[in-house]
Amino acid sequence: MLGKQPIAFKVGLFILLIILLVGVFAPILAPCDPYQMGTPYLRPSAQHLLGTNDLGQDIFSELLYGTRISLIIGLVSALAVTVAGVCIGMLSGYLGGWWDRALMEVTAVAQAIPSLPVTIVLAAFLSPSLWNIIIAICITAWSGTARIIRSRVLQLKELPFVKIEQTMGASHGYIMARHILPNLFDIVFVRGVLAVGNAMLTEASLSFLGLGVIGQKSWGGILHYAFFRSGIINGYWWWYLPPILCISLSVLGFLLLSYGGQQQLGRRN
Amino acid sequence: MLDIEHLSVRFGGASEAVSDISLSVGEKEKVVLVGETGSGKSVLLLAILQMLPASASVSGRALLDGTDLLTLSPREMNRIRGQRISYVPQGSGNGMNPLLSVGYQVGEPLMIHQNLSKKEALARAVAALRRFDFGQEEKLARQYPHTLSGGMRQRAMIAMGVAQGAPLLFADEPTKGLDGHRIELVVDAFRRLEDQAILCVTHDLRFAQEVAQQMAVLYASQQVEWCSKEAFFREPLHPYSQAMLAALPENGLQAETGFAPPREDSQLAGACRYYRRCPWKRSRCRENPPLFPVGDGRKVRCWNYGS
Amino acid sequence: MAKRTLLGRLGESVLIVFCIVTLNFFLIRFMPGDPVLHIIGEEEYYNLEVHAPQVIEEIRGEYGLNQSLGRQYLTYLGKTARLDFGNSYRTKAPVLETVLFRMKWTLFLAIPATVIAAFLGGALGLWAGWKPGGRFDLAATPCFLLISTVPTNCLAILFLICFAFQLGWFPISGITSGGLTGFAKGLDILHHMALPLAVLVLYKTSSNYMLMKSTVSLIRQEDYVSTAISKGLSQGKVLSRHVLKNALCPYLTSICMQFGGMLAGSMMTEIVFSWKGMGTLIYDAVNAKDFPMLQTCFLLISICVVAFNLIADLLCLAVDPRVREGMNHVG
Amino acid sequence: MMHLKNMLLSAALAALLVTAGCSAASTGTPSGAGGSSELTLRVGTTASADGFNAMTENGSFGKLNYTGLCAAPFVTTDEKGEVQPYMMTSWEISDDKNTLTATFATDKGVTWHDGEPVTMDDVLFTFRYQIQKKSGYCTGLTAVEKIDDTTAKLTFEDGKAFNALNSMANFVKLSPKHVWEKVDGDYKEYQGEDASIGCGPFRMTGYDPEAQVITYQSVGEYFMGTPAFDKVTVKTYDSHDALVMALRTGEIDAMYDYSNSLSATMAPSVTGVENLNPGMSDNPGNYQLVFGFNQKPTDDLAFRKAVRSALDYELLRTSIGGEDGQIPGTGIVAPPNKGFDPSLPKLSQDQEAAKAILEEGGYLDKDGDGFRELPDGSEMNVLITPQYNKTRQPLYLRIAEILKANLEEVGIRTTLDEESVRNADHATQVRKEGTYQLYIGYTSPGVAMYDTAFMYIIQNDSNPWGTCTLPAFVAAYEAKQQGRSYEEYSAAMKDLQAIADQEVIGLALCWDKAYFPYRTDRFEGFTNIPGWGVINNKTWFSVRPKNA
Repeated sequence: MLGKQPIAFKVGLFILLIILLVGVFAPILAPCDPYQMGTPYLRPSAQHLLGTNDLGQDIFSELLYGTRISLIIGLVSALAVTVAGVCIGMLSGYLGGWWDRALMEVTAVAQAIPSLPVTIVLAAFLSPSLWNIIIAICITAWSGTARIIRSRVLQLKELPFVKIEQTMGASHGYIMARHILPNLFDIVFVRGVLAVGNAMLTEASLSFLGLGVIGQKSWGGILHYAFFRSGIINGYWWWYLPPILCISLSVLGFLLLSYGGQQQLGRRN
Repeated sequence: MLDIEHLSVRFGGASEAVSDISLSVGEKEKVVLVGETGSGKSVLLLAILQMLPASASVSGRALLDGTDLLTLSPREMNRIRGQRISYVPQGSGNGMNPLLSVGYQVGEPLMIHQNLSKKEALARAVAALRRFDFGQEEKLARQYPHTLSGGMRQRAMIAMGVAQGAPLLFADEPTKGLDGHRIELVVDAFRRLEDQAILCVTHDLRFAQEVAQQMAVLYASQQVEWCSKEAFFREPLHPYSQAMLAALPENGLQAETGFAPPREDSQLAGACRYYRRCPWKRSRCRENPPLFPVGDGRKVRCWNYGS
Repeated sequence: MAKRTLLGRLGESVLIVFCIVTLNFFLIRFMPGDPVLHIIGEEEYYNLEVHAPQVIEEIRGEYGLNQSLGRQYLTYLGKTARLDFGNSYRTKAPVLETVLFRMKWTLFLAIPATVIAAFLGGALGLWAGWKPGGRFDLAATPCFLLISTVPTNCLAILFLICFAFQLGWFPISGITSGGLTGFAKGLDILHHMALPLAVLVLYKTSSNYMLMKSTVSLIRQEDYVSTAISKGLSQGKVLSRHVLKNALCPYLTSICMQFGGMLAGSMMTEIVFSWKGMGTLIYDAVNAKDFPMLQTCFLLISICVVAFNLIADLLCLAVDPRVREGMNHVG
Repeated sequence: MMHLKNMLLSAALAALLVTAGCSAASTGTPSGAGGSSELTLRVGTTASADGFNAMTENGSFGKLNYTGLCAAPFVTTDEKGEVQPYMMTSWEISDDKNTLTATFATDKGVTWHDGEPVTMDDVLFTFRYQIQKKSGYCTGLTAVEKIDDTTAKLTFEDGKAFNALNSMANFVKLSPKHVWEKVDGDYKEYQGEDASIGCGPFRMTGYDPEAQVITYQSVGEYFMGTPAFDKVTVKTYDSHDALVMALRTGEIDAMYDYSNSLSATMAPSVTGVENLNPGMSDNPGNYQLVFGFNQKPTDDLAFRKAVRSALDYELLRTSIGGEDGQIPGTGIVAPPNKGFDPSLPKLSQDQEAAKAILEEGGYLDKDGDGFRELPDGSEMNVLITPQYNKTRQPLYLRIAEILKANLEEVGIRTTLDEESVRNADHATQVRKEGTYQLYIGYTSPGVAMYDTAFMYIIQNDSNPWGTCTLPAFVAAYEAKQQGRSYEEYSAAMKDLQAIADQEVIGLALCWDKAYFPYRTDRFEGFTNIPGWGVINNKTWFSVRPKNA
């Protein structure tokens, strides 16, 4: 199965697998407890591969542990965005009529709202818990997926097998679950994987503005303190570059995955 | 005017999509290549026009009035395409640009090769369409392809192929996806092309019967027979040709062996490609036969006719 | 037929804008935090809290913040309809004036960026999509892919550190150094603009490139392209008349979306380079809980998005006869 | 129709544009005094450049007025934080501390920037406006009376005359009656051209919203001295990072950012740089931890003592104050303040002692979960609330992290009050209702100079901050507030510090340095006032061009 996938897909999967493993085995891989405080602002050395932060915590260990929260933010946001987008797109496309009009109006409104500013407003005014950040990231991000799903459902709806089921009196729910949804899988996959990358990028932006998750180690959080505790101006590159690279690498992984998926999609159609 | 000698096409490292095809098309001669879908017929046409992707490697020769088309540069080839050889794609597909009017597309080759203005080209396009009795040709010229039915589209594309007056016409599955009545219209359109030589690929034997003078039969990417139409329908030599004919409705639909080419991996390496299906197979057939000439210019790829 | 669709789309757009006006009001009014604190400033607020809490209530009344939500909403609707967006809580200046001033500078940055990126990304994507797997594709695609994986603010920061701070080729921040006039000022603005523009162009080019490339590589496989080649058209003509024309509809839609989103689209870049445009304005307004400012910004941004969506539809209408005749299979 | 050729051409053009922008870079003149021959002192700040109303304290214009740049204050403070004359040239306080008789510089030929002379009417107008708006700077002021053209009598209640004199220093500026009496409604809303008029040594002449620069022109001869430079420009940067980069590249000469010195973590970026003085001074202000006296267990002295012994002051010192930070003493207030008591011991970490105190106080871990319970056996979970402040938030959060880690090491479970981190309302409510347990806050240099960190600890009628009502502490605080001279004030301060030492009413977390860096290549004669930096009320008269 994997052998037939495009190379991009395989590379993406490989990158993500490594990141996932790092996240899962962070406690084993990390040389130090990332919450253990010590001497602040140490430069990279054998003992601290990437030096220490402003509280004397080992930056390398922070990075390894940060994988977890960053992945959770990305995956949960993407899940929420995709589920919302698929539900709205499917209902709108399948039911048609007033449902379609109303839902598409809502989607159009969500698309017209400036997404990053709204995310910032929410993140700024809600308390900085993991879940609030995820809500802020998701609030407008679903609209693109909803539109794409809708137009695909409109096509699927006209297919003979759906028509046959309809004339046989199958319920809408049954048709959607049994016939429409499975045929959306590839598109959902591509959009979902893209959403993970987007969520991670948004988290990085929020952290830069000081609106990220606090208390828990995430890549965005490391960046946040690197930005706001003078890592940039003092030229402590070992503090701010690694989280940027980690974010970029995982976004690359997800991007390649969706890119590969898209190629697959193009090939099949 | 066109002589194809031992033409083979291979994509990357995969097996040959077209293997060892030799045939010739004379002035005003109508040649039809029959074979099942996936037998590599269309690839042959594209290979001669140098329109395959870069990953394809083409061997053999395709001589047009003595020049080997396969050795021409892209620039030189542009003067052959449309000018000397025109190509009529499948009507059921997306052969016409959805964003351009029919008239523009029919007249486009004239603009390129004869430097006609858009207006003149359009007038000539209407004239070309008129040859095929569409009725309301001016209106048709202004229409966009998606408003045409499949048969109309196919005939419009034939018009597009002949508008410039290229002496040789390549046609790719002109009857694919059309119903009986529309096929008749297409046949009629082909019949009007008395001055052009035609190389047409199809899976439709009935269509071949209507149009062809010479026939080539392809099986699993390989040419298995080359003969005149009359000879083919009277006395097909290759077992595959015989099976095909037997499957026609008037012959009683006797197709119990099934004659679509088997999957590649189930083929016997190096054997005759029809080996698995062949009712006459014997040990000799474990080696793939060459095309044997059998008189009257006929050729057949079967050990039964040569040694 | 087309006229009716058009009118319908126009009506829909107005409805969307109305929804956004409403949403704008409630979204921002439900945010926690006492706006009075930001109207009069933190020090003054704490001071008054001790010595004269009634003054705080007076201010609340003055700004209509003690009325019922419904009333506040109606007042807000009425004022919006009259284009009266009120005064900023923070600076006390008329909101519209400030927003328009900032908008000018955002557009000054965003329009060239979008236009340059539209041509650059389009041309490069066309080339790479026409010859997928070719040398150019293999070199350019990974580069653009990589760019799109780096968070905007991080790339902007790295540019800032590298080219402005370490190498000193560009100024650190702002739009102009001040005290200059005429041509010198123009040059100075260009000089200040170079880095943020470069960052924006890079991102937009990379996304345009990806879109154009994937569109073209799909179109390339269409039969009509083979037809066009078989007619003996030169490569340039095949590309411009057949490939580009078909790629144009999705591409223009995407470019229009970029134009629609340009008021807020350069936000992170603006913040990093302290470019006094809409992005920094919104950010400051969020920090200062400057509700009138935020509402006006959001409204303008949304109108821009809706308007350009409409323009995108019109353009596709002009390009694609299938859309013109109301058929439902575009793209 | 768009043709490929056109498209490529346009792309090439676009690329050209970008390179043009780049080449402009190498030939442009990024620094310099703005091209004119006038000598300009270029100041950078992070206060936003909007609003030029002298009645407000908003933005860079308002904040620069604290230094008497454009508006002239009645009195200022010196390096020691003691009040010095300015527009109020001399004063006398009555024995009952209720009357302040003062003379004013209305006979020195000072004019408003529109040419009108400064008169006693303006003085009366200004004080009456302060009374009317119940200004916190003039608490207790009830009346002002003209005695003659240069003398007036100010009447206070509750013996607040000396207190008010100190709290109005730098902050209360003389306002032009002829401008403001014609303004209807709230003065702070007034946007007119003349809203910026003052009678200081520099006149505001322009604002460039694109460059975020305010320009001031010297008025020439001035009764306090004549500036040695012609212009002052104040440029707003979005962050201290950008400000430091601008200082290092020579875009500006000095930094001013009222009470917001550079964070100590930025010190390495301004030390050892050519032509740049880090402008380090002892910070009179400090970060502090305040205990909630309305809540268990922070009302218990044993618990507070245990917290004092549990914290890692070395880490707090470096996190807050960097290399130059000092471990604070038990008396909370920092060394530069009046009445500082150097004899009190320094804070030190002793977690064994902390555990012992907790054991003794009945805080035991009976259920064996690794965390102690309250003496009555119920669960103990101490809330850590950081003050709401956007710019200091990262540091507050870091401090909270340290506290959390240290307290958990001695078995005290803690939680961060996340709601207060983003929601200013909630933070204010917690503070007002005094429902916090551990409150992390900051005493700015301005507050430290007179009101001091104790203001955040005391609970009394006029104070929304603290929760401490220990009688001895309240008495000492009242004595400080009503002190008529610096001697009386200092004595009360010593008492307060001793109480802080014994009762552990709060903890200073670090005595840090303030950094207000300035360049040394163009000007000399700067005075670095602790907590203010080199841009202060002395700057306009003492700074002169180098080698002039």
